[in-house]
Amino acid sequence: MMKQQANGEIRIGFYICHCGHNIAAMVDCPDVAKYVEKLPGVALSRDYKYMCSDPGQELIQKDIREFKLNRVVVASCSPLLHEHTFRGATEAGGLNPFFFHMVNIREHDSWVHTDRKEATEKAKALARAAIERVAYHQALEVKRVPIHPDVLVVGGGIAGIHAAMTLANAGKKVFLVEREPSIGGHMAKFDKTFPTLDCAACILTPKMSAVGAHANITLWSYSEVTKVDGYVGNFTVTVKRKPRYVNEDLCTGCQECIANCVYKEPKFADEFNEGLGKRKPIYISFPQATPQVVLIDPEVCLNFKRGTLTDKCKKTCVEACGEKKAIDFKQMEEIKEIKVGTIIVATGFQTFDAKRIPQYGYGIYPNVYTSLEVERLVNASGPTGGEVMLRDGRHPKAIGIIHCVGSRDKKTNRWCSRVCCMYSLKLAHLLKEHTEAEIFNFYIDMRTPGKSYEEFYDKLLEEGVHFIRGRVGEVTDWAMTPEEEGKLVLRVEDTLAGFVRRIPVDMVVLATGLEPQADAQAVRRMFNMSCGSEGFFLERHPKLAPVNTFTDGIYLAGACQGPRDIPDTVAQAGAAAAEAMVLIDKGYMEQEPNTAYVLQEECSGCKSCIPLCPYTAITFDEVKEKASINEALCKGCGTCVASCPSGSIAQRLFEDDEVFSEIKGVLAYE
Amino acid sequence: MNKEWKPRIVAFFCNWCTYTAADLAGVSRLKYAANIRVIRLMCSGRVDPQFILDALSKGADGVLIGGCHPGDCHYVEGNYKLLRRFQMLKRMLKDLGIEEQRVRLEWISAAEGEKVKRVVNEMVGQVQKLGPLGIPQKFEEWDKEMEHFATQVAEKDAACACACAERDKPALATA
Amino acid sequence: MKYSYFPGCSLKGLGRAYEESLLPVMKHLGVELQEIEDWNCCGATAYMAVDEAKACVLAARNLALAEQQGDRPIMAPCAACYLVLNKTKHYFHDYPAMKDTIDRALGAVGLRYSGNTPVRHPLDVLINDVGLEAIKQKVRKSLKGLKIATYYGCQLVRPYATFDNQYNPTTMDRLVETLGATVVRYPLKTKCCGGSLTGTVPEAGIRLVYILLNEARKRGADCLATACPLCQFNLDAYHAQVRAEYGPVLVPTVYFTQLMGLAFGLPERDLGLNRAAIPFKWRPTEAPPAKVAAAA
Amino acid sequence: MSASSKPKIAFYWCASCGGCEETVVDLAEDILGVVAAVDIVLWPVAMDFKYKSIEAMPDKSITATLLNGAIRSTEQEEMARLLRRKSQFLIAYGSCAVSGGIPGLANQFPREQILKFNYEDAPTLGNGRPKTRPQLKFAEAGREVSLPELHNVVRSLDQVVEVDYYVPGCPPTPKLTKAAVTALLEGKLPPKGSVLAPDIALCDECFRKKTKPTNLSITEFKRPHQLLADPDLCFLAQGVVCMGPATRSGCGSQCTNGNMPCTGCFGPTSRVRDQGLKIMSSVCANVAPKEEGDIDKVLAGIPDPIGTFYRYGFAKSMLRRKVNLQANGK
Repeated sequence: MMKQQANGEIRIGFYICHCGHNIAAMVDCPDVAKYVEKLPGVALSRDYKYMCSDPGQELIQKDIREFKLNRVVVASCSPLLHEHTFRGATEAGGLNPFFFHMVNIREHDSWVHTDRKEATEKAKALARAAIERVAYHQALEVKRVPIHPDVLVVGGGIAGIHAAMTLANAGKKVFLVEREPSIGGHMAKFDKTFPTLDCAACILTPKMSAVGAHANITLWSYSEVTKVDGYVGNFTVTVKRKPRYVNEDLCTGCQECIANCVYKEPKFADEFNEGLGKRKPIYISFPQATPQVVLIDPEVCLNFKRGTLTDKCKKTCVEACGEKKAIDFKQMEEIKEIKVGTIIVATGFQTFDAKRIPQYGYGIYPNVYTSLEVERLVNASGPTGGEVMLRDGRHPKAIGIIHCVGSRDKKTNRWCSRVCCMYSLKLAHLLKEHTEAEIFNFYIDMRTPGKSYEEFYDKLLEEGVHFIRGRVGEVTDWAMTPEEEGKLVLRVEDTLAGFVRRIPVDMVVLATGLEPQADAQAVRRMFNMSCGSEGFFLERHPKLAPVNTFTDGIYLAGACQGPRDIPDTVAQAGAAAAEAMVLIDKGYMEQEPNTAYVLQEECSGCKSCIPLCPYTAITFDEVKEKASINEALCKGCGTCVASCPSGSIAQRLFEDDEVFSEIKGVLAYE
Repeated sequence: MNKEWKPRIVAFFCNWCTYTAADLAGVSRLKYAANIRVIRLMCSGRVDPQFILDALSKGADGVLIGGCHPGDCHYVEGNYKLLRRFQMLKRMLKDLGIEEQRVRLEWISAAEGEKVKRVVNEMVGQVQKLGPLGIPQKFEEWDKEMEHFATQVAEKDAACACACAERDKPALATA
Repeated sequence: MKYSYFPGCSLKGLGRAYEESLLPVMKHLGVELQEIEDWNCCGATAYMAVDEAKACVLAARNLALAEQQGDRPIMAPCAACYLVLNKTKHYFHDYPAMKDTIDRALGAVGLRYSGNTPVRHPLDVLINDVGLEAIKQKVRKSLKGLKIATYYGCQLVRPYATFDNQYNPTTMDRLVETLGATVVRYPLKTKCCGGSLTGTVPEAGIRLVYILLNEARKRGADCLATACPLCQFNLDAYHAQVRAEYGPVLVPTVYFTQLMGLAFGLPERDLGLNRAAIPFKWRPTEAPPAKVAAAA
Repeated sequence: MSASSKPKIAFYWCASCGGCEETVVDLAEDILGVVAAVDIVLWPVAMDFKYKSIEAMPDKSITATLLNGAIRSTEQEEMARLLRRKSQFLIAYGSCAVSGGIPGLANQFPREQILKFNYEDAPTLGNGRPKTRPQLKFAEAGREVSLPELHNVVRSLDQVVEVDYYVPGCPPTPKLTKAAVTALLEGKLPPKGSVLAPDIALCDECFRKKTKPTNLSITEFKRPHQLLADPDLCFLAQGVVCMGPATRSGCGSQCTNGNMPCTGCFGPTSRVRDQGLKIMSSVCANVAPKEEGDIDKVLAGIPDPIGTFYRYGFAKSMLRRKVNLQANGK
């Protein structure tokens, strides 16, 4: 009570927004306004079509002056959307912005209810709560957090590469951390890119080497972020650099060591080629790898025994390296700690594991391939030098491409992976080009939205590629006719022809969908982000904040936020870089003044609150023998406030009086 | 209890997960019972047990608390602090004669708009079954036993025409 | 390990060989089976199609009896019983209306079904409760050299894939491999055996039987192993018709339990092998490889 | 007693143990000062007065009444109302009058159950002798005597009549009492409705404060009889629930000095609406485990939360009483 009186005469202006029909259709806005008008402290009460529009905001400012308002309440959409807008208007009207309070009657009312009477009642109750509450509001100062100018980009795929380059070219210092030995991500594995069919390597590798060479970029490949502390503007990040057993600074990438390895022939499944090719224990992932540094796989290198050093090998690689002395079998994992102000998460996606759909026979029939394998197979620098040779050595005469493998499927992943239709068309084109085989596409719907995508589809139709509309039931080697003998038979209901067909082919390509990285949840926790129900990282707002996360200073780029193709990824990466620069160039970030503070006279120094603070913002002042809160560290969760046994800690914007008055308010309405 | 009675549920949602989930429910146009009144707090750790009982004593028939899933708290551990209080509060509510289903804690992530809908509808259903809690009315009933003297005194005062009637009225509300 | 045993009509009739081999094998593995007293028709086949509710009530009675006679999971070896009992359990949980019907019907005869008792298939029990290791221990005569096409039929994994993959079940494969046999890759594992079409629309039913047998033969299987009485019957009883239509394909069809019996070295006469129309002549070698190794 | 110009003071007791009366006596020689300074017009525990003579007094003619004990019977209610009318200042004296005190715990049970136990079931009742309850009315030879009736709800004084000041404590200390009386006599009173005790929690004056760790994380609760308490270490650090952090100071931390935890008799600070909930919130937030099951295990160490957190304040807590109890004694 005291506080409220201290605030002098309360003159509240109340505004309820129709939001066109969004609210007005379900809530009787004039009626609510009429109800609020009679509430204590309300000086004026209006309903208006679009409060967030300029005239709406000017209305608030005008009223503040004319009617001597000292509090403003707007009932419209979610505060997460427009609170800042109306605080701005309140401030422009000459009041402290925190004399404003917002009521959510759209997301929380008109959009989710079906009974106009009930929805209107609810709006009145929520409005009443705000009216009761706002009387207790205090004038507050916004807190400014300085922003450290350096940026961390996590993930060296096309998204991370583009974000890093954009920032670096703008003169920002960037740390680019990539888990694999080389940057490039999935794009580096592609042969050509749709719809233009320009080769992925040709457009990507220059960017990659540019990253490697850029003075403003510190590239840490074969490294992983293990810990993230701090908050916007001031993150402390721990990075684990895995041992390559090759000194990055000394290795020139001459690859003499590889040539001279005791293994004369490559023997081990080669990750970059999806296991279709072989590599040696000492290797470089692919010719244009960046950085151009070899590495040793201790699991198979003779000088190690399953990862542990034995020094049993002749070490011909070391001889070959000679004076450079780049090879270092004793190399240890390295832990780096860096300070950055903003972070761009571009950790990408993983492709759906085709084994999860056994009826398509991946892993059972050697001639069933995933799309990514085919990318390598048709790639001139791939394991077969671009010759499409099946695992059994034959050349395919007929090829079936199954769309939506692990997409649009309740049993696996429900979402559309967005790129499969287009890359299936691309692969169809390339395979036809390489093999002149009959090509069958099996699709549910063709989805080709995007600049000159549909045209590409038409082109394929003209090329004589077959399109069968129907979800393939199974891939089997069960032959019913002599023609089917020795072939893979796709059984499918042709939903256009309206009957079940058996189509024998030599090669099956599974257009596997995109899904969140296996460790997405762990990464999400580390960066304190949210995930959507399907497991991709959640943007702050699907339309208005697509690259922001719920944690200030952390942004999303690329397919880690949802399936998307290269053009969209690059665009989004640029947007994320721009968002980061907004903070860096501004130099500071304004933060909600919702921090907690100790009532110095009243605190008894019982210390109950101190262990509750996850940010160690509360310390015990040994001289005063009272708790004290470092508001720079306080994030404003209010846990200590709820726990202070003598009610001697308070939280700005969420004072006890304010919450209790809200409770009173929502229950007051009959 | 009048037939018109509808449960009133006061909800305390954390800003980062559950409040956002409720926004998502809105954006997705999911439909749920209108009996719920959401109060936004920054973190479920801010939920003071006083808020819960104050709501009940002011006429709420149920209280719903929503926070981030364990391990996902925007403030690291606020939700655990709440959970610990809540476990004890549940026992106290039992001793205080309040049915368990009236006060509910749910972890609802920013992506779980569906869950907001489910939980709210479930809870409204349960509380509807339980009927009104009506604590303010109980306070009045309990204090009826003092009317006898109250009126006697009032008469006396009327007689002695002393302006004490006002102050002698029994103080109903708990401070 | 104790289970309520629901044999169903088949195992007492056409599929007797299944029961005859199942019981000694389970006994041998220390699995106790308590036949449900006063059990009735599971509600399968035609009944399900005629009146779903009544079929479910029939099944529910068996479930209720089982619960009443002891808190044990139910073992239903016949694929049809297994499916209907499971289906009823699901319906009971998923459809309140069905639950009411069942409650009322059972209530009338003073029975109650909790909806909790699990319904298990022997394959499920063998793999997940007994365990392949324990089974391996019991092998006296390895089935080394025997090539088997494992055939699951339609009902074991559809629509409820409770213990195996719906599209590519492998429990029986792993089981017979444990017995020493070789599994031929058989893509028709879950294709239709003809079901009752063999009786009603022979030209369709027999063709399906032929496809299954012929594919097994082409893939060099010495026999088909099955876990369903109807499958076994169709694949065993119609060879004459198949021969007439498509020429001979003499592949015998046995129950996986019979193979286990042989591998465990149980007396043959207890395994109902004599009941098949197409006799299964293959026999494991007397001396178990383990012993040989020991001698050497 | 001749009518004098001295201010008139009344002491009265309702549902209380008599401890508060003791404190008045504990003023020791100071009491003489008080007696000299005032006319005691009512003090049943010490002298004989008649209800009628109080009733006969003009309204507001008593300067101040220090009333202790909760209001639990018709008689107490009647007296409270009478004294309210006759006094300029009505002071709730002691935990029972301030917040219901120990008697307030009766609000967990229906009146019927309480009466039945006390007059019929209690093991301490005389063996053999008929277990009878007192009748409220008894008439003989045309004369009728009646007994006060027990209320269903135990109330703090201010739940019955308006109260001017509060002197908390079970019992209040002589120091506080003297301070209150002096302030009264010298007319140096704080704003109406104030609690005449420091508005800061007990830890402030507790000598164990310095031994309280800043990283408290409770893994086990013990009740005072379950351990040999360390005479210097903060009780919460020993896993003993101490209400100190949620309780007003002013008692001189007598309990913690005497190696017993604070049980909260001085009530909450002005910033807290419900003392029990606040200490619960604080203590529970500080337990170690994170999983429901483990949390419950630790919290099981507090077998009677109501009796622990609401020992003196139940009648004044947010719910006042077990809410499913009827108004009619059942």
